[in-house]
Amino acid sequence: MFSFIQEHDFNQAELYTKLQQDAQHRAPGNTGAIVTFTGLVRDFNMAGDIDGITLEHYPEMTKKALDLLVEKAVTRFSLTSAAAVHRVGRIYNNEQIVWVGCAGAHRQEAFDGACFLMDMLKQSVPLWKKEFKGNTSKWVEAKRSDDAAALKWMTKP
Amino acid sequence: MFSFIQEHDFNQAELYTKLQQDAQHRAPGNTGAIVTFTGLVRDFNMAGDIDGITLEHYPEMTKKALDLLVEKAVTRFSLTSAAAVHRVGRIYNNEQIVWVGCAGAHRQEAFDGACFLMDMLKQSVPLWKKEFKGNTSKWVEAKRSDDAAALKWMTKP
Amino acid sequence: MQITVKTFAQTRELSKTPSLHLEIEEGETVANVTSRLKNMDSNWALALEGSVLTARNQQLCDSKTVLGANDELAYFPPVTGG
Amino acid sequence: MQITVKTFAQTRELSKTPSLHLEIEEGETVANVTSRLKNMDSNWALALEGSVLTARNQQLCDSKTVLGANDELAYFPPVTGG
Repeated sequence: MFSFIQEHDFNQAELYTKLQQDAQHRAPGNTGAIVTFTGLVRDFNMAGDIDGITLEHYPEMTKKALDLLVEKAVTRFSLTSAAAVHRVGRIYNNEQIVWVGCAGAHRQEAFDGACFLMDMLKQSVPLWKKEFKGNTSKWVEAKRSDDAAALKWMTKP
Repeated sequence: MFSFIQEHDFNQAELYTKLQQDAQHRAPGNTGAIVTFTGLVRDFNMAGDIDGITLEHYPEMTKKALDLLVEKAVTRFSLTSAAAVHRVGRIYNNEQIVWVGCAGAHRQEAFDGACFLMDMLKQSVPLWKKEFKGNTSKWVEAKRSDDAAALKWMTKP
Repeated sequence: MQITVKTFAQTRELSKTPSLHLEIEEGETVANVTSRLKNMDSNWALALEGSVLTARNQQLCDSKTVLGANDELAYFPPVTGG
Repeated sequence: MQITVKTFAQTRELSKTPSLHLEIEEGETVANVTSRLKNMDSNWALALEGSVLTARNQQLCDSKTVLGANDELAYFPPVTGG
């Protein structure tokens, strides 16, 4: 289990290896499934054509909130390990923003864990996106579909 | 879009990069989400403690079936790319068996595509697992839960 | 006309016949061929009992599928990859 | 006793106050502090209108939460990470 909040880019392959090693350490021979999610900046977002995004956060809270989420995912889905990494600061088109990974005994748990982490992250981790193009920028509005996605996990048994 | 059936191990990082490049080539700047799934052999399977598995397949059909699945996933979930790799032959505990990856504009499509590929693969690609321990071996029975998982995609609109 | 029959996994082990060539009549279905094979010997009878899938020319098919010259018909148990 | 108020994103820009120290009474809730801030000036009134989330000591909280000495109370819009 690990989480990072960082300005610099991350390496998907390194994070995957780190997750797999952690799962093997925590529950030797019991990982049958690993699911990863990587989020990237698209050229064309809510406001149309953009150059990239700036991510503001609440430094004292972000890391705590992310650690708590990772812990919750491991407990709720009986995972062998889970992890989340989120970038902050200025991020250009096609760059990576976020990575989550879940390792578990079976595929459904690993898939559910990774979906859960992404849905809840969009609800409870203090990060805010501003899209920029040239010298103008605009805050991204929270989506109702993200509320619905998170609510799904709160009402599920 | 690509698929491989192979005896030798695969490298998750290389496949991830290949998928991302293919997505970028097919739909420049439109990939916002990449989901990957890796399946591994667990120490303890259906028959209890094992040394590994042997995967038999129907060589003339396996590649066709896998290609067809990848195409279906891309069409059904409007993905920017998808891929699947499956090993055959003898595979020892903790080794990798299968990898699928889906790239799409949004996270839900990428998650659904990867789930779909795994669920349908377990239903329509001619691969059979035999677990071995020492000199004894035993065919793995198809699971009802896998039938249910695949059925879900057939009845969904 | 002639078809090729192939078997895999448990079906192959039980039938003791990984592959064979079979003469069929115009318009014969998978179901016809299956019942002929079942009547061949007790190995085939056992191999084709219960849930066995079929593929015609490497595509999953059902028992009503009509076979043609040089078709490849495969019998195998429910798949367990992934 | 004293608390620290922090703001982020649109809430920070609208309030024009990234951070301030505030004297509060024993037993005051988040709701009390929110209405005091809203009455301070039009920037705060605008900043705290609509859906604004609150966190006490870096944990999401609701308006009924009671504040204590040296607490950090943060106001911010719905989050948009991921």
